[in-house]
Amino acid sequence: MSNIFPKWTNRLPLILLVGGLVAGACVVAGVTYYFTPKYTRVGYEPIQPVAFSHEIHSGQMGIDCRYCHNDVDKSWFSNIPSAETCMKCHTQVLADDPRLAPIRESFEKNKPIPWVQVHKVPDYVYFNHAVHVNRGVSCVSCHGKVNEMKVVQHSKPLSMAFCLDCHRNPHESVRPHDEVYNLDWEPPADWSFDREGVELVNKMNVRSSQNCSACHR
Amino acid sequence: MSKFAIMAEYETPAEIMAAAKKVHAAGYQKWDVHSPFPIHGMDDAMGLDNAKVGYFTFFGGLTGFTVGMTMQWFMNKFDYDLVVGGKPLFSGFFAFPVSYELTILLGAFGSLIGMFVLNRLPRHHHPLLANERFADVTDDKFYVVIECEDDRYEEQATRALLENTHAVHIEMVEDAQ
Amino acid sequence: MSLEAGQPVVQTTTPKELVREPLVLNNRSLGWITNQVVGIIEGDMPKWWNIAFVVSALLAMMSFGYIGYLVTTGVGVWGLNHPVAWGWAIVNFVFWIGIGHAGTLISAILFLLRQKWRTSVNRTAEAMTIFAVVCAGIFPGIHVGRIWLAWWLFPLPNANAIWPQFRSPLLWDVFAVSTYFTVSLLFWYMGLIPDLATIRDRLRKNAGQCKTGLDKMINKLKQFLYGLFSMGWIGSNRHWRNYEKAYLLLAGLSTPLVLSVHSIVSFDFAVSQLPGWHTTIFPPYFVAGAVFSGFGMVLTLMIPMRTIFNLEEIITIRHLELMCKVIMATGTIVGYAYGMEFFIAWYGGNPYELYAFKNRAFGPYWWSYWIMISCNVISPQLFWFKWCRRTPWFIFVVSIFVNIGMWFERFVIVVTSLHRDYLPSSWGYYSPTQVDILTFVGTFGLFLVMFLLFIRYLPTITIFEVKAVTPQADPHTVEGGADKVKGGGN
Amino acid sequence: MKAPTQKGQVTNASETQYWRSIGQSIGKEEHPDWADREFPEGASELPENFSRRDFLKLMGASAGLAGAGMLGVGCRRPEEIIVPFGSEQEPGQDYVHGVPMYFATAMPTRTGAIPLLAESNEGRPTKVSGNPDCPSVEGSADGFAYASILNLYDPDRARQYIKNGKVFTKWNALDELSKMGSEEGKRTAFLMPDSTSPSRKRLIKDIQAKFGDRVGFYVHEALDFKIHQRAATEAFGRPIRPSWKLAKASVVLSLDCDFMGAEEGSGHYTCDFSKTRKLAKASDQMSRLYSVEALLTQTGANADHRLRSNASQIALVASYLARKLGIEVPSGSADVDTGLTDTQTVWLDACLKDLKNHSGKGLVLSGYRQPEAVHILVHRINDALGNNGKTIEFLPVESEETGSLQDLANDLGKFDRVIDLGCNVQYDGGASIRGDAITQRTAFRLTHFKHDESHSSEGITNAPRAHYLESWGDAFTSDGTLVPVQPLIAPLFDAMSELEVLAAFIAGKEKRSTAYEVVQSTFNEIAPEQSWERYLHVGFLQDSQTTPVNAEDLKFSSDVPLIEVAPIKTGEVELIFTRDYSVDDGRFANNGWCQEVPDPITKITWDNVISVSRLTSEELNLKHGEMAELRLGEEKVEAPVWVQPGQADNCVGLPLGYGRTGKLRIANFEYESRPLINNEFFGSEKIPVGGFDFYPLRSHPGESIVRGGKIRSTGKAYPLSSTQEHWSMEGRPIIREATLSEYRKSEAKRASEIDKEDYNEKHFFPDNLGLGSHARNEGKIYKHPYKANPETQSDMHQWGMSVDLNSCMGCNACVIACQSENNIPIVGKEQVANGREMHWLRIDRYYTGRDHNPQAASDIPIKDMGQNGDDVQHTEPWIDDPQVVNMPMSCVHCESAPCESVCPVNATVHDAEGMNVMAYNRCVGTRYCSNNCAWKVRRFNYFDYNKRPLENLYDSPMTKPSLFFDWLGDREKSSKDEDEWDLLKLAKNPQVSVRMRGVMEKCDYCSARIQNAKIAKKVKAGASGDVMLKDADIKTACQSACSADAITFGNLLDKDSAVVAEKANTRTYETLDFLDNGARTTYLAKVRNPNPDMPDAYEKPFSTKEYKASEGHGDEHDHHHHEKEGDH
Repeated sequence: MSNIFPKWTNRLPLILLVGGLVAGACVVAGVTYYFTPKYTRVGYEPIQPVAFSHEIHSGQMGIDCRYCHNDVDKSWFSNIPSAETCMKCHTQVLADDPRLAPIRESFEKNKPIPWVQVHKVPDYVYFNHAVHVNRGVSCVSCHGKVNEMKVVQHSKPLSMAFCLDCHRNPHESVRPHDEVYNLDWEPPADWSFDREGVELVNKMNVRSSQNCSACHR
Repeated sequence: MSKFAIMAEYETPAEIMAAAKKVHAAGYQKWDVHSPFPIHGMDDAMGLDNAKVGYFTFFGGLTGFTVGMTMQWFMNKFDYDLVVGGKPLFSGFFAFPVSYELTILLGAFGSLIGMFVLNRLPRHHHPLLANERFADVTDDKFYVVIECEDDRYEEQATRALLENTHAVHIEMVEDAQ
Repeated sequence: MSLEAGQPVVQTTTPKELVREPLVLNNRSLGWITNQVVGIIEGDMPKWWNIAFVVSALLAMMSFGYIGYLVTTGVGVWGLNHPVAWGWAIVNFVFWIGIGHAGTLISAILFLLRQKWRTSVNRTAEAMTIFAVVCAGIFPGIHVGRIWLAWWLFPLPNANAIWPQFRSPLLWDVFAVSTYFTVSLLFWYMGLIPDLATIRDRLRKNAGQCKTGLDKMINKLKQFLYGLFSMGWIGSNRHWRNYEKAYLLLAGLSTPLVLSVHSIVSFDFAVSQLPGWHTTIFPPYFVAGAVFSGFGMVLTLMIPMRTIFNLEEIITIRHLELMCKVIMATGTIVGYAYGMEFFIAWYGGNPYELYAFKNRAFGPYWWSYWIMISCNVISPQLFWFKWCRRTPWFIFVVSIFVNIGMWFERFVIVVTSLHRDYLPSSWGYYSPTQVDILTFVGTFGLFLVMFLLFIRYLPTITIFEVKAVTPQADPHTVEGGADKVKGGGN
Repeated sequence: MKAPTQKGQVTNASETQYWRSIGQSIGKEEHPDWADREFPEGASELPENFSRRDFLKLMGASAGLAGAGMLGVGCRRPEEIIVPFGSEQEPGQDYVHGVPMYFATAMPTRTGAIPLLAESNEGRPTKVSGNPDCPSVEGSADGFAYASILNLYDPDRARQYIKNGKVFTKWNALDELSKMGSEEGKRTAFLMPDSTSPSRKRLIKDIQAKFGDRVGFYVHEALDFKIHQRAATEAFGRPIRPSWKLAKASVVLSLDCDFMGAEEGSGHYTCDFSKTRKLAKASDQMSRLYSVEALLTQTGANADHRLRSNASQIALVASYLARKLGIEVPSGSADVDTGLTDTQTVWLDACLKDLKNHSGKGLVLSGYRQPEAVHILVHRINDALGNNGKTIEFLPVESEETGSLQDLANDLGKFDRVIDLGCNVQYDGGASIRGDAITQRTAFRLTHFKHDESHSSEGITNAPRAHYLESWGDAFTSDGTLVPVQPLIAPLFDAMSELEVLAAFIAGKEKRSTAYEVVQSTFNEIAPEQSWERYLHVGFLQDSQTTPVNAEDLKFSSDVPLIEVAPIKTGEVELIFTRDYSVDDGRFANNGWCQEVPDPITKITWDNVISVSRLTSEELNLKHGEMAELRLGEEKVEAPVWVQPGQADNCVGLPLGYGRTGKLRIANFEYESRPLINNEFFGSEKIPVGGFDFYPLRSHPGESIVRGGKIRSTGKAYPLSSTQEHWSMEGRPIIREATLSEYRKSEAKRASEIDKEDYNEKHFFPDNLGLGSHARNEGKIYKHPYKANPETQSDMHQWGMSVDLNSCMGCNACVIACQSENNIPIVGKEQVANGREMHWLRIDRYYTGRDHNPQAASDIPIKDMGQNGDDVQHTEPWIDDPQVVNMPMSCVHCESAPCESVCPVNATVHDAEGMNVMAYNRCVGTRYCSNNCAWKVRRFNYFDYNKRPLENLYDSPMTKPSLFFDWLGDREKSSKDEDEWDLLKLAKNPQVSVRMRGVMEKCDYCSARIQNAKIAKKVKAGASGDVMLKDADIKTACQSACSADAITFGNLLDKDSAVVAEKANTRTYETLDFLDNGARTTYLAKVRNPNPDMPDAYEKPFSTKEYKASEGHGDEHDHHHHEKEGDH
């Protein structure tokens, strides 16, 4: 008759404890990372049918966001420009560039270009572009510095926590009304969220709500 | 193969109780009584003081209650203060049931863990578990085991001490590594 | 005591006590107890076990099949509608949770009250508790509309930055039921440790008798498993000391727990504003009802078990009789609560409330109310008669009635209150569908599967505790060897 | 670079008129045939499937369907292709994707039109509501108008041009019509539904002028609303039609005239009538309504005094009144003295006295079901009472040169072919004409339903009939205002309108004019001076109402007609055919919203029934809810019997429009009742849906009252789905009411009281069962968080609603408007039977009984009324002459909402503006909130109602594995038929989430509208701080749908808002206020205006008495109490 458990098994509790702690930490870290919008969207950078560079158009040439996304201040939806908009310039500039062939085709045949959507909130979220850009929230707050992107990239998580962060502290996100489309705007040196930010919020009567009804209906 | 302890077997609780008193009186420290069920009065006989499990239970329970209350305050009042049913954002009343349950839950874990920690269990490998005769400890036999590592242990004297009790059998337990 | 008259060795100078029936009959030895209990596990299971297992497993599978249908289709496959948004699922949940209460009561409260007779029944009762809570736990899980999101009820951090709502009794339920399950499991497991060690040691002793290689392997495997879970228990008195303390503390914790669990379950109703639910009497009434139904179920299980496994000498008639008395007492409390509800409904002067109670007794669901009354209030009163308390088959029949009655009690509370509430325009009628009924039937299968496995693999009786209450375990008695030691045990 | 300016931004003009016309955007020269070319270029030439797909692609484009799938947590998504519009500025000039546009249009009806505003999202109409600017109807519309949008997306619509099984295009069809027109020697008859379209009239005239007697025009309607015009024309000998001015009448007697329900234009009548029932204060004047009728109609349900009488007896009532007024009624014609009982004559005498006292301010009305003779008599009665020209005006009409269906049947031999413009003669033609003769001659027809395509006989060209929202047209409203019918969408299946048919016919070999051209040139003819753009823009022609004929110029031309009424023979019943409140004459039968909306009286959905009175059911041994066989001559119909409170004895009510045949996914399908799932233990049964066809019992269209029916029970049970099974209010003060005199007395006393609030709580209407005295807001151990921290609550908006029960007539328009606005699914008959209807807003209807029955003279102990089960209530005598009360009920938005505190996941919480919000995407579906709601207004998605076919709700991947693979492939996929799904998606409001199964939902005060209004205001405010909403900025769907203006919604913090004024009315009360949940929706108590001289006068409404009885003190005690109070 012998002992069925070898001697090392007496260290089992310690091994289990340490192992369990390590495994638990890994699972928590994994879930936190892989199951949140940060992982699923941030950094998303699909290849678009036309290699349009915001860096050139918006950054270098300084075209205003609204030249192409002209409904952004009127609708919940920030429109993707049609080929017609592109062709306003590209009949003269790079008129025969092979890279623009899909645009020309779209323009001629009146067929839309299948752009790949980068930013998308779930369909039960009613985000409204117009009310944000008209009330001092800049594009950069949610989209990042698009004017520095060669290829558009998902740069903010756009999760509910992300939205709430701003809705709870609007004074940290609002900026003067005429700087909304200036993606490079930096608060002046004497700008303080608690002073100028709050002042702006009060002046505009900003009611950024953290109630469900603000975004879900 | 080294010697682990000397083991004496008894048939009734009264006999082992008497033996335990003797061993205790002899001043041994690393020794123990093994029985299929707890014997009433044995702690006194062995000169053991009160068990310390209660501290574990208390700290478990305290943690549970604190975690419960803090969690609910944080979630319903501090982090996202949604107005619900016109009731206060935080109140000890509605937070009580959950805190109460957590008190019990962690208290229970405390007790069990306390028992294991204080008993240095689990210890699956034990020289006694390899001993054939000792298998009856969970059935109907009673044992006094005096470890060789005890300061007062001296093979002959210890064996003599045990032989002086109502032991029906005395043997040396080996540690088989 | 049943000491043989011809043994005058110990002089009894204590005043004459009423003679109590012994807890283990016929003055059996410690080894006999071990043999008897572990023998059930060591021997082959009889044929009926296999049949019962297959039948139960099929029932359980049917239940899971219906749950699959429910999840893939929608809660609409149940009979629920707009006034009655909770139906059988909640009834079954409360029913099963209630069943569980007897186990904890026996193991914890009776332990604190030093009721030694509990030792023969507590293991089974605790097992029943755990299995019943497993069955109960299924229902709140599957009754939600979007089961795949049920994890939102747990306070887990998430990207939506939103938390559970702690004012809801349903959340209290989540904590109460999971705590109840966990603590019951811990308690049960802790009680099992010395007994698992017993089995382990017997396997060790029997290892030599194994003839074939397969037998040896099985023996090894069993040794390993039982050994693993017995945590290296060696019956050390230094261990027993902490063990007993921890056991006492767990009993002390389980007692408020068991009282709180059904109180919190009753809050699901009492905290609402529905006439018939909004009642302050609910917590004590639910706890009493739970104990009542739990003892009913304990008896339902134990009466056949003691006969089949020849445990009549351990689970004696006296045990049954004591449990019958508990049933009678709690049944009377429940009956009082029924009466009190009516009185308060009338005395409170709220016509909505009064209507709800009148509707229970005389409305479209009158039959359920009267089934409840006959089973819960009238049938336990039979236990005033000694014959009724001491006749196992009769107790068995009454215990079945108690189970039925208590199920109907929950049905009456849930359905009759909901189907006619404040605005008569939304009044309706609820009837279950086959999915409702067969899912519930299937949970009995699940319960039995677990119970049969328990009988098969674990000691159904707490061996060490039963031993401890025998005279042989007492160093001050003759059986304990007091006569062999000079000066008795002192 | 700055923002571009070349494109027209939001112009200032849009601030005052926020909807704009399509016509505005049409360059006059460039788009002459806009309607044909607008949607996708050249679509008309394509086979139907292709054009539809193309169209859907365009629609589904970038936005997709809001919330069609709520998959919850953020998982990795597939790459999605989004598609911008191919070119800018389409379809409207100021089109901004994502911003809804509004267009003024109108829904043509038989005798008028309902001017509407239609909302268009991404190019698809999603919602209509009454055009508030049009003076003729003041924004009122009926439930049919709100439901009509769903007819556009009817999955069973005809989709093809088909002849002899061959599919061809619209151009082929038009060519064929032109060929018919140019074919020499052939004679053509046109059969068409009624219409007021001047364009159609003009085309008909042109055709008649061109083709002479080679053409004939016949108008067919199953229900004869033209009778009002015919009778007036007959009575006065000139082409005129009556126009009732209910707003001016203070005493109204309705003789079987259901002007609040079944009469056409009821929306407007309700609007007018409700004006006379508003009580801002006790001293305000209030009209009194008498009703004599056989069936319990909505009008009768709202009457202050109601007399039951057989429908054919109404003629006797009219002659009795006429005689009393000194009008010579041909002697021997009506047996006035023996035909009416004493009770009836006493009632009529008192009523007549009241009418006489209000000469010039009274109004006697006769309903469309009554024969012409009764109408003529009523004109004389009104004349004798001095009402003509005051409360009733007569408008000249153009005489018509069209025949009836009967005429066509007679003339059929004269014609070579028939062109059917959308009549369904085979269904509703009546027994004598129903034959196939007309169908055999038919060469071309417009059909609404697809199934007609397949079972069409040889040689008929079938063309899909265009919906009014996809075709050009015009119409006159009831007061003669010209309104345009403007399409919002190109015809979905290239459907064709009747104007196009006529235009093609007349064109012959010449160039066809489009419907647009026809309508425009009609307009130019009628109003050459006016601007066509403005006409389309505002949706009506300003000041185009018909001038009424001067009353003094009216002379009776005909004699008083002979009226003959024999008593009903024992054992026989009188048949009364009636327009159904839900499906009209059947034109809305395949409309899910209409089928599922509960009948305002019976609360039955998806079926019609034979209604009988309690006594008749006892006498003839008919069982409530069991099938009976109804025979009339040769014809017989089987249908379930319904014992209807308040119905006259010896008659049966037969609502028309059900029992459709053919493959219709809504109007005619079966579902299987599975073992146990539908409460059947064994076996399964096919349960039919869609009711019973009573048309075969009619001999000819327009027939309404027939005698000699025989009815017997067949003993078969029939499952009916009713949304309200319990009739009585159980003496609970849920709907509180008083008589006008009670109200005035109480107000007078209140004025002299010091503690007014306390007095009001306790002394006016039934307080809440004595529970009102419970200390409210006192002794609480905690404060409401918004009271404790007022700064967390919005100091700008606090929403609230007030519902005036005195105005609500229970018409259901709000229910359908709500359904349309909020994407509420229909659940089908089976689910309604299980009590799972989804309407966020329902109308509760209770019957309250008097303690004695004046007609039966039997006493009923009050305490026994309605206290018994739902299965015996129809046998209790108190239901014979009940009072009816209606209450619109939806979420009342409690301050301390019981639903919120029981939700474990924070899915329903309060927002800072006082609303009880429901975040569907957070809901896990515990349903506890519903249990804890005292009003039971929460609705749970027991199944995936949006995505699953109604008859297959119980299918699971376990019973049908293909569903699993479908789900794997596309989680958004619906198991509905693809053609149905495509269309249903288009009807959804993109502003509101579509809820999935397992989710609770409820009224959210049109949260989407509020948010959009706030956003619009904020966008406009820009950098300024002017963001507070005013009444004009926000209206809920139900509020804008209510013709009676019973629903007021607004900001409680805005002192000028209407809701603040309404809530200040002393009639305001909260339902179940003793629960102290603090409802945001309050009600204004109902006030009845009985005439104390009437034999059935009552001091208090019956419900008050029931309430007192249930409280335990009888009526007498109460009397005593009152007298004593009076002595003080």
